[in-house]
Amino acid sequence: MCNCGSHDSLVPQIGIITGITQETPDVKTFKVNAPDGGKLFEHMPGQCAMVCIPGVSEGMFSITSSPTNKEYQEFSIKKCGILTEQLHSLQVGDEVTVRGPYGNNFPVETEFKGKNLLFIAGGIGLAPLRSVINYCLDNRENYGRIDILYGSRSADDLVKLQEIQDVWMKAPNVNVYLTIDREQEGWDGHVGFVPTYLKEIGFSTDCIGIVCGPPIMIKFVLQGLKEMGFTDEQIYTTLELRMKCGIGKCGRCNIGSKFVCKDGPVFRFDQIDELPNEY
Amino acid sequence: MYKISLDNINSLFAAIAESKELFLPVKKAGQANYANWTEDCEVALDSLKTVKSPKDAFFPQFETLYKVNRKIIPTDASEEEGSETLVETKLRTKLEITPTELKDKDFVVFGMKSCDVKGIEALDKVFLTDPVDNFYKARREHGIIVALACHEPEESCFCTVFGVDPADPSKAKADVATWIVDGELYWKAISEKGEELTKSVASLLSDAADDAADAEISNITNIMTKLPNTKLSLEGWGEGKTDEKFNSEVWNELYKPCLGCGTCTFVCPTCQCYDIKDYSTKDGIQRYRCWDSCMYSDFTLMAGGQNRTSQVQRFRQRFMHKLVYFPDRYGMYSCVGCGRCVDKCPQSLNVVKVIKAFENEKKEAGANV
Amino acid sequence: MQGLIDRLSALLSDGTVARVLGWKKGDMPYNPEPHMFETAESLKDFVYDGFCGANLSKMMIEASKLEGKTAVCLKPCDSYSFNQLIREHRVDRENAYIIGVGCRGKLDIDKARANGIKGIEEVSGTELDGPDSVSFKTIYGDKEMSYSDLLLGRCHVCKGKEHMIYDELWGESKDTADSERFDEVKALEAMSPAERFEFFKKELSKCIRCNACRNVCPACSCRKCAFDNNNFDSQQKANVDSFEEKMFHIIRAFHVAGRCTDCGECSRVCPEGIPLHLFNRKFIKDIDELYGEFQAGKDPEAQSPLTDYTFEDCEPGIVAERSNG
Amino acid sequence: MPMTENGEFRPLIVAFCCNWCSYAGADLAGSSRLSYPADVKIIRVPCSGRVNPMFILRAFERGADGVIICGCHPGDCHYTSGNYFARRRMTLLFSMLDYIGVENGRTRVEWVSAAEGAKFSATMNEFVEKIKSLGENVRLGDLRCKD
Repeated sequence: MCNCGSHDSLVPQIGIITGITQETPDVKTFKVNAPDGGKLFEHMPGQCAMVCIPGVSEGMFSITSSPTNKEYQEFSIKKCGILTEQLHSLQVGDEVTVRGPYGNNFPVETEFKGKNLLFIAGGIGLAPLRSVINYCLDNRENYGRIDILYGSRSADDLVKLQEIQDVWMKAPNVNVYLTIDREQEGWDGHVGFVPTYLKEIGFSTDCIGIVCGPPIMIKFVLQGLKEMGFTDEQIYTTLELRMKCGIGKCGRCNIGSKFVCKDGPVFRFDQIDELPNEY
Repeated sequence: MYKISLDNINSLFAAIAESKELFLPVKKAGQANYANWTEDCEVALDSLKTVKSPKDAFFPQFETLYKVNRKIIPTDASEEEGSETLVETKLRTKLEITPTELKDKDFVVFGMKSCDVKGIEALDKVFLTDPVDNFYKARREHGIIVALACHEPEESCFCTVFGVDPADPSKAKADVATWIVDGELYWKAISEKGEELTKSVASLLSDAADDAADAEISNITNIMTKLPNTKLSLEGWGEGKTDEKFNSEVWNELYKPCLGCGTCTFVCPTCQCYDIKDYSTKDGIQRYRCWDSCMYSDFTLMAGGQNRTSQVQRFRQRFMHKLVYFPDRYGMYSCVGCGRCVDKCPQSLNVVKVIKAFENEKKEAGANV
Repeated sequence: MQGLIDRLSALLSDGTVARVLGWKKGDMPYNPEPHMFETAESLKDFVYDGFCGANLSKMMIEASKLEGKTAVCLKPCDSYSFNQLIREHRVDRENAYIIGVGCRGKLDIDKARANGIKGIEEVSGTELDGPDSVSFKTIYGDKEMSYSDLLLGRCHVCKGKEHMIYDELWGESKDTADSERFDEVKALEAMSPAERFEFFKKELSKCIRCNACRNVCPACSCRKCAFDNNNFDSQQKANVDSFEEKMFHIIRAFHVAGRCTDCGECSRVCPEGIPLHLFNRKFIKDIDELYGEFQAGKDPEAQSPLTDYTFEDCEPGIVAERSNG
Repeated sequence: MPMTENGEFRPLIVAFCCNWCSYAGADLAGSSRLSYPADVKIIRVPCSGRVNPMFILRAFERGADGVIICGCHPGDCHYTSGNYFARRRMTLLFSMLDYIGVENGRTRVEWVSAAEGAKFSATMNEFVEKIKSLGENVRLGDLRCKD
């Protein structure tokens, strides 16, 4: 499952930061390579990895680059705690430790195949979905129509805006809808919360919904989708809890009989419904 | 079956310790805990329950996983060479990881009770499922378990509820089963590892009748039936009982005295939650693993909040995990009825009281219908 | 005990209090648990006997936040803790109705176990007005022990039978002290530094870092403990037989110095039987000797010695002078 | 154990110096060319009252052989009373360390004013000698720091 050295799954490999992009005032995207230049490991869209600055802390981050990227892995990280603050102070050439990939992935090769896909993301919630979106775009023939609804607090907080405009918007049979929470000078796009915009657009139910964002957004998007006729079996999301081991043993992310780090982070909503309400 | 007189038992320990580490109940400052045997230690084979369970032998409370050396080095000097003005030297962090060696020496855990052996089975389920925990696996491979029958079980014992036989350790997944009867230790190898160990100390053992422990076995079995907690019923617990139990009102009353300390989790033979943390020394960083408790308020705390914010949720999690989630996932209860939490909880809460509280609720509900 | 239950019942029924904080019968004869009783009917499970050692004053911090008054049963020594909590503005006096319950010392079941008593089925003679000996019915035969041999360590240095604060009293109390409070500390002080070091090393190496001592301590009422703060290098959960345990227990005792009422809960709850009160009592002894006698919790208005000073205080060098004679 | 070339023990001393008096005193010692051993590592704190007992224990844990706290003379505190509180706290803490068996010579409090460069230098020389006679701190260190 993970290939972090043969010693033990808890012993990481060294990753070298080969590129840093400032996405928004508090989000940076880090390119990570193995010290010899290659990729650290192969992963599937939706999987995560434990990134650590020794002496500071270790944290689980979703891999935001697509597996079709053969050169490096990317992590989009928002500054919000001790570890992430330190990560933001790193420079190109610095080393971190990485172990993974952990968890399950979006069923891009099974359930998603041949289907229309609707991605709904809020803020940094785009990070795990970007991996799926790029995977689907790189295997365009396998998927139907792709709709992407992405919202953020302000225009400055839209992650990966350049890529959205240059690649996603120009890709065939892809519709991108952007929105920001409040009016802002220089923004002539839509203004309003994601769930409201969702209802305004009114997607048809012939697709699979993939949602990621802050819990409150997920809650209202889910409501919206259901009103539009979506069923639980049609909607996917990724969960996030505190994790330490990443391999379903340390007990933190245990909900019911599931471990979010090992059995998740990707869940279909009917699976979430079966879990005790503790996430 | 073999035997050795208890008067002579120290020579047995010395013989084992010659080639292997020997881990057994030792009394220190008034309390019996598993520790390494030394010639001058006070062995406490007669202690029914050590304070901590022997799970330390396979899953120690603290262990270093790996060391990281962090070198801060300046970038290529050539970039700065020749410049007249002071150039800010850029520093880079280079890391070097040295994993801790896995256990490669045999060791013996002597005097484990049947319930504790069963506890190791529960740990196996967690640590030996994919991805395997190699630190644990190495210890399991090198560990030899000598189990000892429970001479006089106490009122806090309820292992029979979970299918453990305290009288006959040869039924447990141990390597050697032993009994203490009238000043003699009776010895029966039950696995290949056990046979080998027996061979290595054979000169100290003498032959004994195969039925030498039978009277003791029936005696213990008889005592067990008299103990109050062995009549506990697990009806309503186990696989698939999540919804029924999770949403019960009983938790809201039951948890109240809970201090949120980690006593129950740390004395428990099956609790396996851990934390991974850094320890910085001047020579580098040691990344270590230590036991953690789901009862602690920071167990699930994240930068953006957490999912189990109240003590009632944490309390419920511990018992749901032991009695419902664990059976759901691994097909066995994560409680072996050793009764340590019954003895040690500062507020006299424990798994027995939890099970009984739900029984009472059912009775009351039944009466109201 | 029935008298107490009747009184509590009346308090609940006439609306004087909304709930009663007391002890509930355990599933064994010696393990009652602290419990919040909300109805007169539920008081049928109320118990007050020799095994009700738990100090309920800390639970009043949470109870103070609830609607209406809470009746709380406090033993004489618990009332010191409650007073100290008032001093620290952690409980609301107005929201508490204090029943000062009598006490003739509380019992330690481990003392019975150490005496070879096991397989206990019934225990009698533990009630407040019971006899001087406690009888045990066990599956290994009947046993008897004197009440005083079963007392918790703290009861041998009882602070006295007076309640420091109460609304009404129930039952007779008895001063169970039969040794000097600082004897244990003095015995240690008389040892050589190396012997003292060995003593504490042996005791503290048993520590499993379960935090029971901290969580039960009425003086440890910080919302977030210094030892739970991972911004600061203190959150080391390791038990490593060397330093962390010493650090934890010294700092914990230091943080409660001048506020610790010597209620002895830390030693009572320690699963490894570490005599943790020896740390607190050392601070109390030093404070008494160097800054004048002070009993935390006696007077809710008194200034704690560590938030106070005089110009004439001794210099820290006194430690070496005293110790080296 | 850190040694000099001739095999002499070199202790590690941590000195917490208050910003207003003792740190200035150390400065004065320097500018007056009064020497004190390089084994003393000074940590500047705003006031001796800022010194948390945890700082002292952590210093010992990470390998210090002696810890000394220097502050303004009683009555001279920049914040009026910080050193009075520190005096009580340190007395009790040192007494506790003595009680658990740590040699009481390893801890010390000294009041050093900004004008007392000579006193600073003399105190440090004396303290280092004292620690040298006590030898390495083995009772209050963390084994993990000794690899």
